[in-house]
Amino acid sequence: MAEYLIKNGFVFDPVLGIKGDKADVAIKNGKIVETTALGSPKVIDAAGKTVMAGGVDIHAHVAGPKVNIGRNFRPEDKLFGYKARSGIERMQGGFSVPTTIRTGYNYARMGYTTVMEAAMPPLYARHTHEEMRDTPILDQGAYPVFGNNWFVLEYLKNHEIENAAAYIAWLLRATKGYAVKVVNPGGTEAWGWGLNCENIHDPVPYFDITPAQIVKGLIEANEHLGLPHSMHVHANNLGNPGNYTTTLDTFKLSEGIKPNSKFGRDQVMHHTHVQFHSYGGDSWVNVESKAKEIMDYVNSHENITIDMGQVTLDETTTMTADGPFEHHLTELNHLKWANADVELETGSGVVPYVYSPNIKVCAIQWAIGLELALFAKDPMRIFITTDHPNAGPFIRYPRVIKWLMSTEAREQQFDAFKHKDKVIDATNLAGIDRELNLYEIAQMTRAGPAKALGLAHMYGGLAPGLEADVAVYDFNPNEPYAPDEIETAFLNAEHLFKTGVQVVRDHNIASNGNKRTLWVNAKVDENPQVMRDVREKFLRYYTVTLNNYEVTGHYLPNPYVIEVDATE
Amino acid sequence: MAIRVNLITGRTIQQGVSMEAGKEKPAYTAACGIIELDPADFKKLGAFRNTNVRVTSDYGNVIVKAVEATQGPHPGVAYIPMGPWANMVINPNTYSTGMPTFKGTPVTVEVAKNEPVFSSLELVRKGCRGELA
Amino acid sequence: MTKTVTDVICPFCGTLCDDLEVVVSADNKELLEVYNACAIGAEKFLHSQAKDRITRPRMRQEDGSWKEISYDEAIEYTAKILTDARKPLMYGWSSTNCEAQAVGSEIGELVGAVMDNTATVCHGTSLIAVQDIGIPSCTLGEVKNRADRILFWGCNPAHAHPRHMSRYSIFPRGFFTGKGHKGRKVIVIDPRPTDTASVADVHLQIEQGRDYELLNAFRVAFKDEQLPDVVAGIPKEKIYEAAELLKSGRFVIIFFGMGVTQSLGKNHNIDEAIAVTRDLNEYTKAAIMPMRGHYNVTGSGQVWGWLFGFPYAVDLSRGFARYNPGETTSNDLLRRDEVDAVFVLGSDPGAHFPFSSVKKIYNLPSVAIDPHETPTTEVCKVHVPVAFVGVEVGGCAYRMDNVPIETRKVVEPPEGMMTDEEFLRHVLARVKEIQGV
Amino acid sequence: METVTLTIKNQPDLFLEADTITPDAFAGKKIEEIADLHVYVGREQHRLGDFFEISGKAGATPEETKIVVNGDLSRVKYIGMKMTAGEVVVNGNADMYVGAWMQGGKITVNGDVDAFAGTGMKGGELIIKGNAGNYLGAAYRGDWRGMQAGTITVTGNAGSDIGTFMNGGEIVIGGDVDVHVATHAEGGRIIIKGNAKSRLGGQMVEGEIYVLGSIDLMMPGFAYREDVDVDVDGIKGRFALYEGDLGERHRKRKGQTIYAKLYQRIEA
Repeated sequence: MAEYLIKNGFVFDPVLGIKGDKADVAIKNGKIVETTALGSPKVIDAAGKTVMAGGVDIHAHVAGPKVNIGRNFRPEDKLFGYKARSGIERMQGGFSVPTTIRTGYNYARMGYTTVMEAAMPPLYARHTHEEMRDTPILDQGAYPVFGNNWFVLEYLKNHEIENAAAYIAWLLRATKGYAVKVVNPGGTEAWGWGLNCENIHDPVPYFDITPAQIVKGLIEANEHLGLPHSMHVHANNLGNPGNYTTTLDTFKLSEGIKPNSKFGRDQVMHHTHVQFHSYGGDSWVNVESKAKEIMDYVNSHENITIDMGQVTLDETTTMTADGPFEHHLTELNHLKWANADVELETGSGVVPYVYSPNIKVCAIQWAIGLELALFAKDPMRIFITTDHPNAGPFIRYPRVIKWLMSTEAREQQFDAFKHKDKVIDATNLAGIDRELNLYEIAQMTRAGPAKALGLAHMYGGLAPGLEADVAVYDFNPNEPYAPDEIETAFLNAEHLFKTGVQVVRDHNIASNGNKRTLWVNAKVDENPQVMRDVREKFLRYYTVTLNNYEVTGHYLPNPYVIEVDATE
Repeated sequence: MAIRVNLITGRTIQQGVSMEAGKEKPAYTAACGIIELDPADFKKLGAFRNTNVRVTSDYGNVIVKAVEATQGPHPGVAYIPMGPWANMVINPNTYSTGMPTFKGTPVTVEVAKNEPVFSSLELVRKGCRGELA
Repeated sequence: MTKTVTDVICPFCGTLCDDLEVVVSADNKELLEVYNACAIGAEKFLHSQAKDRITRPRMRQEDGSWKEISYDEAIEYTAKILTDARKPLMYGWSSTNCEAQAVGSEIGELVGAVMDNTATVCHGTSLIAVQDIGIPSCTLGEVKNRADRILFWGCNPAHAHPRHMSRYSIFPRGFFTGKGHKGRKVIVIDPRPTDTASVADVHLQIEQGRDYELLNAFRVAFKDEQLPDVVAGIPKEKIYEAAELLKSGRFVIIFFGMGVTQSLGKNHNIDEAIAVTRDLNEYTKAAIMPMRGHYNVTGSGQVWGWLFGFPYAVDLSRGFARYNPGETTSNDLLRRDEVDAVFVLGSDPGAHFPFSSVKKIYNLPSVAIDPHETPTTEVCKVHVPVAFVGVEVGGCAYRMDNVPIETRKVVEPPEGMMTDEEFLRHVLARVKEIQGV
Repeated sequence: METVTLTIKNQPDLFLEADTITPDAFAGKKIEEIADLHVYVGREQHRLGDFFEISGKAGATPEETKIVVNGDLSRVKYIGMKMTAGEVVVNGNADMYVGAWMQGGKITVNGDVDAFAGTGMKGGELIIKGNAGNYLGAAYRGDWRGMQAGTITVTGNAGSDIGTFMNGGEIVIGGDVDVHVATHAEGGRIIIKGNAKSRLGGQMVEGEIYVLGSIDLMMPGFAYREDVDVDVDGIKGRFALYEGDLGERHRKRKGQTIYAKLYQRIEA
């Protein structure tokens, strides 16, 4: 493999603590190395440019059944926006739900190298892996969903943590999954009957368990196993006025639980797209920001991490395993609605949505997302996401970065709102003058998410020994700049290295890379009861046989297995 | 005698089995080279069961064997299992949706006792070469 | 000595049963018996053993006879007609695995083909409807475990999906449906009293081609608005009654088939049926599902979905993907003389397209890749026999509810026979050579 | 206004995709530059000049540019697509997508057009002196934003699916129409001077349909309300008013449910 020396860039690296100093980054055999370890490297002149580790996305919907529903049922999302094939690049289409090819290329163009698929229905794991296989360049993993799974509901009803853990380990292996995801715990099972669980004590029909028990039990099972990532939750009551109390109640379920993981993370709960969960008021008329209250809690509790779910004010496609929420949404906007309930496991819904700057609620949502990041005391615990494509497509991350780094950019956006004054009244943002710096951006997009994923030993920084994922942006932080220059620079990385391969050269895709799929193989003690339960449920309730369930090798042509030993 | 009926097509289990056994085989012709008619329509046609008939629409014609409806009664509706025989006469208009109008084609059925029912391969071959009446 | 392979997936219909047991000879060369399959599925497995099976590619001669050619010659011919054409049609893709579909997609991209699958004459109009109104659906296990109202509209699973009713819909006992058939009400809407209708509680013998009106009438009835005395041949009292029966269920599932997708209105019939399902979710829980035909037509829509963003009728001719049924669909393309070569794999348009379209194929450079001898191979210039997917080679397939299942190889294909994927990989390599990429 | 005249000299053996035949693409260009504009036959790229004799002069802006296209254009797609201003006159039959996504200006076709004319139209005037194909003034697949504004006038007959997802503007058909009119429409007006078949206003939320001739079969979701006198756009007479689609969702204004309206002429 070629050696590279990226010279004289302004480096921002929270892992090494470099805050924009000029430094050189050396790449050899796919890893970052000391500059002295290089023989005769290719030299990349990064003088006057910004250098960071490859970006890490902790939560995006980029592969799998509901993403493909979004693609296939929205031909209009691809109208006139298609990019023709040329050179090594295959054709690329779709704005809010891009094709897998475009997904890989566009993340790379933004300097991202690792992207986690946030919700994999276990029965559809094979599909999710097929899509990830066809997503070039990126290292990826997928989170199977557990929060409405009948095994989990039955084990946790009786607080059988060991059984839940053994089942989790089995399912991670069967689906080649990465982490424990929970979406609207209990609520999606209730949606099997057209119902929902609206707060953490709302019992799940028939199963005699509450969302609180599910979340707490899954945190405990997750820590029992010592998985790389923590339990990753999308709480009940998403998207409703006044829901911030449900969010705080959910946060509190993690109190007193300490991480048990050899992978360096400090949190036991990651709460995703918190923007959608930080609403005050009791109707859409008086909805208001509770970002302050939410962040007060997060700032003072070190065992929690969150991501933003920033609204980008675009026409997009919402998609979530929160089935009842999507039904609620289609009732509001009357646009096409897809729903896909999955036997014994989960569900999902998909609805297009237009976040218009002319609609007050959309503008309030926009402000809340930014407030979360701007109220953050520790940027290593709050991450930039748009819950792609729910609050907006990932291709807007550079715009989010612009808003976070520039009060001027935020003021421009406020001025473009139809109901500017009402939005200012309902939110805190206009009163916040904090501008994040590139070091904090690197924390929120690289080092922070890598650490929370338990992957700090691979990603998120430029320390020798880490994967050689390095982005060079044509952006000089020491010169005066207009806000839009931030967006332009972060949208078009000048160079990107992924595991030592140059995948973007002079702003162009130069290689399809060496994509890997990460999954977690957790070894547990033999658990005959769980295996009996598995056989029983497949025999009686599933519509596929147990022997046809497990995702086998060829769906992951380049797997990267993270071994966890949870045996006694 | 000729009768006017509304033609629909579709799957039958015999069509499926014989298709998988080989479309070049006589069993496929026996399963699909037929038109299922209601007893009332047989009466109107004045024909015995298992008589060869010519089915004609605005789009073509085909010889098939008339048999009694297996899933009836459905007077006025005739059924040819999906396949090349039905496709000689169905309405190919897609209404710009891509989908030909396979179901709901007005057809005339008349007795053609002495005309042969071709096998599927013969039928398309002769059709393509312009060798059909 | 023989051995039994269990958990075998049936590569016939979209029901994709995965509980077959197949007895094979010890050397894996002979398939002897098939258990648990329906009559059609069993025949599919057994036909692979036919002694008169064609095992080598062949080319049509001037005098109409066939001449055996080598796979290399077949690859050369295929690559040549695709690269010579300015807009080739690459059709079929439904009776093959997702792996072959992905390779085919790459070829299509390089040669600027229109990629279309059998949805074009099957559930393509359902896909149009889904794009217009969405689709509240579920997996078949949800039906088995929860559904107490089953509506079959314009479909006849007793004939087209023989094990559907016992595995998923009418008869099985599930978690919340311990009484099986007894706990369910079954409605069939069909212009014929079909064999499926004979096991139903209610059969509405609709006037053929008036599905849109009757579906609309259900929606009017849900809202307790006034109906005309008779709609689509059904007295209004029966409609109100059936509407009530649906509303009173805990979990309603609507299955629909060619009866609605191919009759007048087509996508509109499905659109209105989905609207019925949406409406029912105001009162109870309801889902709707197309009864997909070929065992992996769903898969080709998925593969093209993630690669191109469209489930069928994908026009790649300009180097990017476009989609508009009515223009980019096979029968419209053939009828209008929009394509100048035809490639068929995993389908039989010769048997299942209107004859006017078949004739167009006959007049174009054409190749058919198919294990069988079919009306399509009869009209194409070159026929390439291949191994049966799901019998002689495995690979991924998607059930009608989009659940992906990996099919199994149970016996060896005849000596020297290529699989779809192998043949396509060779064509891809040759296309790249010709194009110098 | 300056005029550029195109006369087809070579028929494509497949179909010609000529979305560059618009005042927007021609404006400010010399004849040689216009001849160099790209057109496509399948995957092959060609020059506009390879297929057309081109003469005259383009205006400086689209507003000042008129294009006259002569000959048999029944294998030419996308004439006037996305145009914003100026004028296009087609002397002959044209294929699909005439005036699709047009935003302004005027297109006159002295002949027939095939399907998808005026798809997703946002403004301007589309006049078809012959017959129109299916999906006239309809939305693109999947889009809930069909025709927004502008007018489409057809002297002859139109096919099926006119005005699908229509939100505004007006479509006038001089002759008869095939099935499915104004499906899912939420606004706009369709006037049919001849006869209609069935499925008028299916799943229609708001908007108006006028039929001067016969209707083979009314949707069950449309209920007769009353007879009314109509005087709209030169259409005068006594009409039976139907409201629907009763099965569809409707908004309320001042406690009153707003339905789509279907007027059928009883007497002139």
